[in-house]
Amino acid sequence: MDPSGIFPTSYRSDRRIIRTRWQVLALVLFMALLLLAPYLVSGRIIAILNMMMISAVIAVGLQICTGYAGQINLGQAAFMGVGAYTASILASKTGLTFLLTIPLAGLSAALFGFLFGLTAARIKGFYLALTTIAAQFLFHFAVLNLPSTWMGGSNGITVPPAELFGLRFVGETAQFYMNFAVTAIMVAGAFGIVRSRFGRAFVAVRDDDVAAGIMGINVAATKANAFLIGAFYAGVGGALWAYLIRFVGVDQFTLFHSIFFVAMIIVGGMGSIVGALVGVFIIRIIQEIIATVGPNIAESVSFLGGDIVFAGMNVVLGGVIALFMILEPKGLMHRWNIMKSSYRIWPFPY
Amino acid sequence: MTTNGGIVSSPLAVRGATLKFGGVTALDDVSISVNDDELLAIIGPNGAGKTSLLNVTAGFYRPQKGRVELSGQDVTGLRVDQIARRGLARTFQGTHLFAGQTVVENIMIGRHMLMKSNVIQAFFQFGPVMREESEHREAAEEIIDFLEIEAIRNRPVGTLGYGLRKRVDLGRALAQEPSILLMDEPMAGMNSEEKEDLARFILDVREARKIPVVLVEHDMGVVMDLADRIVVLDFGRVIAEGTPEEIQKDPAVIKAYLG
Amino acid sequence: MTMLELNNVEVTYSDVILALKGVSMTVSEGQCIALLGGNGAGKSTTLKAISGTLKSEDGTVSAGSIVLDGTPVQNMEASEVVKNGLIHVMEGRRVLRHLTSEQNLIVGGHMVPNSAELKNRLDHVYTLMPRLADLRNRTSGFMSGGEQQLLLIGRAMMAKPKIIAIDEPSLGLAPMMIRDVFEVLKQLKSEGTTFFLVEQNSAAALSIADYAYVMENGRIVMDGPADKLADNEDIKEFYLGVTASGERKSYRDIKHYRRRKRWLG
Amino acid sequence: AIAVAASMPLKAQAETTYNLALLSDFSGPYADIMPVLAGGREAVFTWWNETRGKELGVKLNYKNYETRYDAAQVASLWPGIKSELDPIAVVGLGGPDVAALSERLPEDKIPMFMATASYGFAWKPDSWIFNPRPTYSHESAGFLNWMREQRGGDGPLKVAILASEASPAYVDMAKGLELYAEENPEEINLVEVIYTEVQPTDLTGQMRRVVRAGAEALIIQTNTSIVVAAKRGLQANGSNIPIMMSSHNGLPASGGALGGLDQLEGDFEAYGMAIAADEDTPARQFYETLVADHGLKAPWNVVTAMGVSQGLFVATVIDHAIEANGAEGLTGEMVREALFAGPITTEETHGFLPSLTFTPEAPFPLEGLKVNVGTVKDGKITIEAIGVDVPDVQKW
Amino acid sequence: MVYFINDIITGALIGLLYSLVAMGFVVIYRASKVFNFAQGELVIIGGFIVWFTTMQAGLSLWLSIPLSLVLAGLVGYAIERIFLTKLIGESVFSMVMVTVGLLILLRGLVLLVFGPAVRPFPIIFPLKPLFLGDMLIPMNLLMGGIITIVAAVGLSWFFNRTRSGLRMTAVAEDHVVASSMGISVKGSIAFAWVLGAILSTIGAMIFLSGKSLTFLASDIGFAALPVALFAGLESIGGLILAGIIIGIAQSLTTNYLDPLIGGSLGSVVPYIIMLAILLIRPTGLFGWRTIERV
Ligand SMILES: Nc1ncnc2c1ncn2[C@@H]1O[C@H](COP(=O)(O)OP(=O)(O)OP(=O)(O)O)[C@@H](O)[C@H]1O
Ligand SMILES: Nc1ncnc2c1ncn2[C@@H]1O[C@H](COP(=O)(O)OP(=O)(O)OP(=O)(O)O)[C@@H](O)[C@H]1O
Ligand SMILES: [Mg+2]
Ligand SMILES: [Mg+2]
Repeated sequence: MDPSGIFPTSYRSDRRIIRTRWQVLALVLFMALLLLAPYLVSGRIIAILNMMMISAVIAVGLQICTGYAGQINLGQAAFMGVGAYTASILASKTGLTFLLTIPLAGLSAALFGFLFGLTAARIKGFYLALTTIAAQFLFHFAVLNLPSTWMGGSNGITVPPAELFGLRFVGETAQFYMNFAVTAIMVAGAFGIVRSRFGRAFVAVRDDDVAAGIMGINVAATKANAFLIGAFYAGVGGALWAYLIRFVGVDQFTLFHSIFFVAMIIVGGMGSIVGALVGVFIIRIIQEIIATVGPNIAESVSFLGGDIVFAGMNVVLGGVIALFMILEPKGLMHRWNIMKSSYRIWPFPY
Repeated sequence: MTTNGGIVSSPLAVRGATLKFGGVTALDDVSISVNDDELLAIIGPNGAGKTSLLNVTAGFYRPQKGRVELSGQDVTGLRVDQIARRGLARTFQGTHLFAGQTVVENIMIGRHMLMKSNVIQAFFQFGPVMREESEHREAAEEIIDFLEIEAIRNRPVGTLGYGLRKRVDLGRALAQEPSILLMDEPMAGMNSEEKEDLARFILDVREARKIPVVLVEHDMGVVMDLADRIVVLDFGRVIAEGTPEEIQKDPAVIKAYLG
Repeated sequence: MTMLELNNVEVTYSDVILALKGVSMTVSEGQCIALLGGNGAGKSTTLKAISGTLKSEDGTVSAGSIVLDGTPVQNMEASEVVKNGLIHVMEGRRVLRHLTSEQNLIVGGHMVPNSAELKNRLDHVYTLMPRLADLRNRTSGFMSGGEQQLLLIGRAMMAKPKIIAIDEPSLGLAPMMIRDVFEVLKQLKSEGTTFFLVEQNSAAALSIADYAYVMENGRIVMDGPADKLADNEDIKEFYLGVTASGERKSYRDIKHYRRRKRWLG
Repeated sequence: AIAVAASMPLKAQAETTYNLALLSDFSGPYADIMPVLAGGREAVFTWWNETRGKELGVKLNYKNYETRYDAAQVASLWPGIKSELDPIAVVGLGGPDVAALSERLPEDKIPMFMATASYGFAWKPDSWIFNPRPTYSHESAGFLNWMREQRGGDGPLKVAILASEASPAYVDMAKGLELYAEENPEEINLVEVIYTEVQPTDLTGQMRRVVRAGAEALIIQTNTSIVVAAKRGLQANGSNIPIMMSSHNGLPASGGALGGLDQLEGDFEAYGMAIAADEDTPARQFYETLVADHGLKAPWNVVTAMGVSQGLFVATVIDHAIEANGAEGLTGEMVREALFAGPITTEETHGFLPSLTFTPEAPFPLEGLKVNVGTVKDGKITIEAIGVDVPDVQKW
Repeated sequence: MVYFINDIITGALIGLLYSLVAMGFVVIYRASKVFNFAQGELVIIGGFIVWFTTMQAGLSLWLSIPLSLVLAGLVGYAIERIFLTKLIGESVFSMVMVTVGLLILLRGLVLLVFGPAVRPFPIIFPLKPLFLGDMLIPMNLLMGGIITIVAAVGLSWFFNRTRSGLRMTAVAEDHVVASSMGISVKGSIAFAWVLGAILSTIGAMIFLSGKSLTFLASDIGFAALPVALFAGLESIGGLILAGIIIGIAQSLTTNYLDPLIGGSLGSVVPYIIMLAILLIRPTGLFGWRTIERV
């Protein structure tokens, strides 16, 4: 962002996300580092990155639906599940390439999301938030009770590895590149959407849907679209998940997972794509730290007993999330923006 | 007068609109019609039904009886956004701005319905999207210059004083490039200097854009000076209609409103 | 004795935007002071700073002191400030939308000990503003702008505060209504209520105010007895909308250039 | 975080050491049994190191990993486990481990050994994940046949199942038995299949249906809470239809939750593993030695038994692998081969497990399956039957 | 036929239990506009308090029950103090999101403090059901139902008729306005949480009496949710009707439909009903209509 006194000269430049040469450089370096990561860090870290990228895609979708369009959504994990199942079924039954299954997974999830989006035309606020929980339960019920030949029922579905020109995407490194590519596209796309007329329509509907309507925005359609896009992202994320784990079962997409996605965007900050990414990073890293240092603590202070230690770990996780929400209810991005704007007017507060 | 299908039709006409809320009769068989390039003022005591009338024309309320016509075609019962797309824009009594958004963004939202790009293009940020964005951004900036709010261009609207919000509200309505503009108490909460500015904007709008304006306002000074014609509502019925001079003299109006 | 005193009050929103820059005022008991100023001058902010409602907008009194009837109230919980005898009628017609007009009034008088007294106050309000009596069972959220405005004033009266800080009471009121409302205010004033009046309808404001302050982007730029200000050139031109020579000028023939305010050379 | 993990010193060095990764759930749904189970399996490895290990000059190191019973966690832990530990075998716990690793282990050529019974959805050939016990449906089928013989007479046994859709695993248990009943109508008549929540509000109504259907046995392999609710429901209906439980929700656990074993008088637990009763069995004796000489702290109950038998299962397989390939350069693949090479006799597992003969067809033994039946007699857990034959159950 | 009626009665009573738990949601919402996602966790905590005072401290029921309610109230108060007070003045949304954090945190705490073991829950209501001819009605549900109805009547009187009730309604309407009228938002929210925690504890007693206690018990929170929405988040009286309807529907589904489809439609049926109702009445049967005014 520009320092005090520097102003954009063209609307295009004004729209740009990255402004200064330094920012470009930083971004390039960051990307390069990520791309080289498999050669720089251990497989464990790559595995963590894989999880983060998948969560990122899903959280970004949720950010668009909830953070931008203001449609609180506690069904994101279910939408993810729909995507994961679609990809798995297509891949295992029709052997379709992941280049197709991933977008198709997105689409089918989008359809499912759209159905719930339609209710948003009438149902608002908390009522809506809580109806999205129904998505969760209905999905669970459907998977288990539809003929098991359809969605594997209680058996779940085993997924063949993603392949491209005979190259099999197994092992964290290969999957890393696959996830990286998809995530990069999806995140870039998200920036595109939120900065387009659609992004503005979403925000308008969020801030004041009456006024939005009178501005010529079709409120019902916009809300439905928000769900559609959010679910599409979830679906794509689900597909990536399916190819990563290569086995999908209904218990991988529970309400609790949905709640965690919500927690992620809150911690990062509502209404900001970067916020979603930050949130994913923070919460995932906490979980991983817990999972990593847990055993060691358990061993070093064995008199405590593993159960105490790990239960304590969960408290830490919940505590940190709650703490974030208390200290920074508007999320980290909010704090950052404040710092930014004070930098922009510095040193002339008057 | 634009003629469509031979019949002479005005840009906006409300015919015999009746609007009830349970016991309350907000509008009782109200008919108004606006002529091209005219500034029609609607006045009346508090709770007379002025805002309700605007709401009916904008499609926000559905009248139990009567119809609303935009340049000849019946728009009664259409959704608000459909009516907006037919060229009707309004400003609000008490602001309904998108508080979190900056002034520019608010005005850009006003242009949403004029933009064409689809989600796929937006996702991949094709050339056309960028071009469209820049074009419309340019239009938005013109409005900003016109309303002399450059200074607060990038301020979140929620952080603005009441008066400035009203100005942004007007800007947002203009951004829709309407063929008719409804304003609900635009002058409320301004000191006379600012009223003068806003009055000037309204005059300029009519000069530049030649669009008819319906103005609801309680400041008689403004109304009497700006209006070509005045309709007076009381308890949901039209009690008088005419030029400012006539209205000022009308005993019924004096009794019900001016005092 | 002084009822309310502001010393070099500075208000910052979201840690960056400096909205008030060293504002000092004094309101003595039973007095009515008017605060005039252009849009975004900081009038409402001043009131919010006094009544402690800044926090909800992420604002704080970052410097200076506000003393209400002997107790410092800067950055105090709004509800505590009220207990010190100040009621703030906020801008933006914030009625309790799902409650009826009467319930709104009762909430206003919720601190009244016995219901007999409450009844009296209700009647008092209804006699001063008969319009509210007609609307008593109307869901306040559905009332018209002006009706809501009236309700807010009524609600403030219910609390019988020592001092009412009121933000643009005439906003959206019809001419007759404005006259009535100001009658009501005069009435209350005569009953000994102190007023801190933010008003754009300067003529009306100055007519009841004893003393007035003029504010421009966060600073007091002028103050003096109401009548003195009333015949100050600039006030006339910018706030009362009359030319130096006294007659109202028509909005039709406004010159297309921006005037400069003399006191901000 | 990783630095910490990598710098984790493994336990004292020995001639040749091999690593085992122990997946555990100290903070998820199985947190309640985890400490005891962990104690059990760890004690066995200590015992093995101090006895067999010494002779063979081999030491087994192990490290616990917390999975929170979450597949995502397992998946993101695994690569770390592999690079940090390079284990020759994984000691798994439950569904999420299977879900996350079933496709991964074949790639990495490392076998995983579970403690519990298996599931229909894991029933695939060429698996790298192995259970010492057949599916829950096998176990219930075995039990029911035994019960039918006890009852005598012909005509099928009237049976009800209480399952839950909360987890696909629970559904799987029911589905398997449903299929078995379908195919053997002369043996089992499934009169009621009831689905409920994992913490039911009230089962009086459902239990009345069971009673009216004249059920002779009620199968509950899901969880303790459901057993408790069902028991109360039966009591309300003044009925004492025997309930059959599994190991993870067995008599001690459910009795405890009901506030006394006496409430379960005449109910059963049945599974392909030693029953932790007071009788002096070889299993009991081995447990005592573990407590006496190898620092086992857990009490003598089914969960400990589960841990110990899992430990023995793993240790014995590795033992075989060493015998076949020598102490040096043992790999996960060799361990897996050793499993198919020869049976794991019940002597080797000190009677904790029946003799197990694995084939590549299934992740669990298919021939010579046996279950043990425990019950409550005058307030005490006693062994009712040992080595009850399990019929062949079709894959579902 | 008898059995059919019996199923209806039992269903209705279970529904009333849902109503009671839902009342926790509604009371908190009604007095602070905060929707508490951690309601189910409050139920477990209440449960563990009861378990502790009886099974651990070994107090007699007459002592332990009132004591538990007091303790529960304190817990509710503590939660409000620690997590919500600081947020007063912030947007309501952020408060709601804190309850999401609470949900995760409380689960951990329960695990840490009480351990994961499945605990026997004291027998608070007689196990022996009430026999009406061939019908049998579980005592805990029956008495629970009565308690629920009493509580609902009392609370809706409090909120709709008393002045303190009106104060809290004002807070729920608009925190800023309320405090600018001298109403202590803090107080109102604190009261709400104390009440919410107490109700959850009573719920836990009815729900778990004579059964077992684990953190699975929190699921009842989500089982009760449809009842709250069905009734409308502001309506306490409505909960009774909503609970009975949903309870009956669920019981009939589990007893007559599930056997046919061989699944547990019963557990989702409340959500289906809820969706249907909300599509017809977007704010539940008796919830406040959304006021849109321009
Ligand atoms: N949605 C509604 N439900 C019930 N009554 C309504 C509704 N909208 C308006 N009213 C009533 O209709 C009458 C007219 O309202 P309206 O807002 O049109 O008055 P107005 O002329 O705009 O007054 P003001 O000048 O104060 O804005 C008022 O008495 C109001 O209470
Ligand atoms: N919540 C807020 N965050 C940031 N800045 C704010 C906020 N509210 C007001 N401001 C700024 O503080 C200044 C004073 O605002 P204030 O509302 O007091 O003006 P005002 O005098 O009341 O104007 P008006 O007469 O239009 O109401 C304005 O420049 C405004 O932009
Ligand atoms: Mg109006
Ligand atoms: Mg103001």
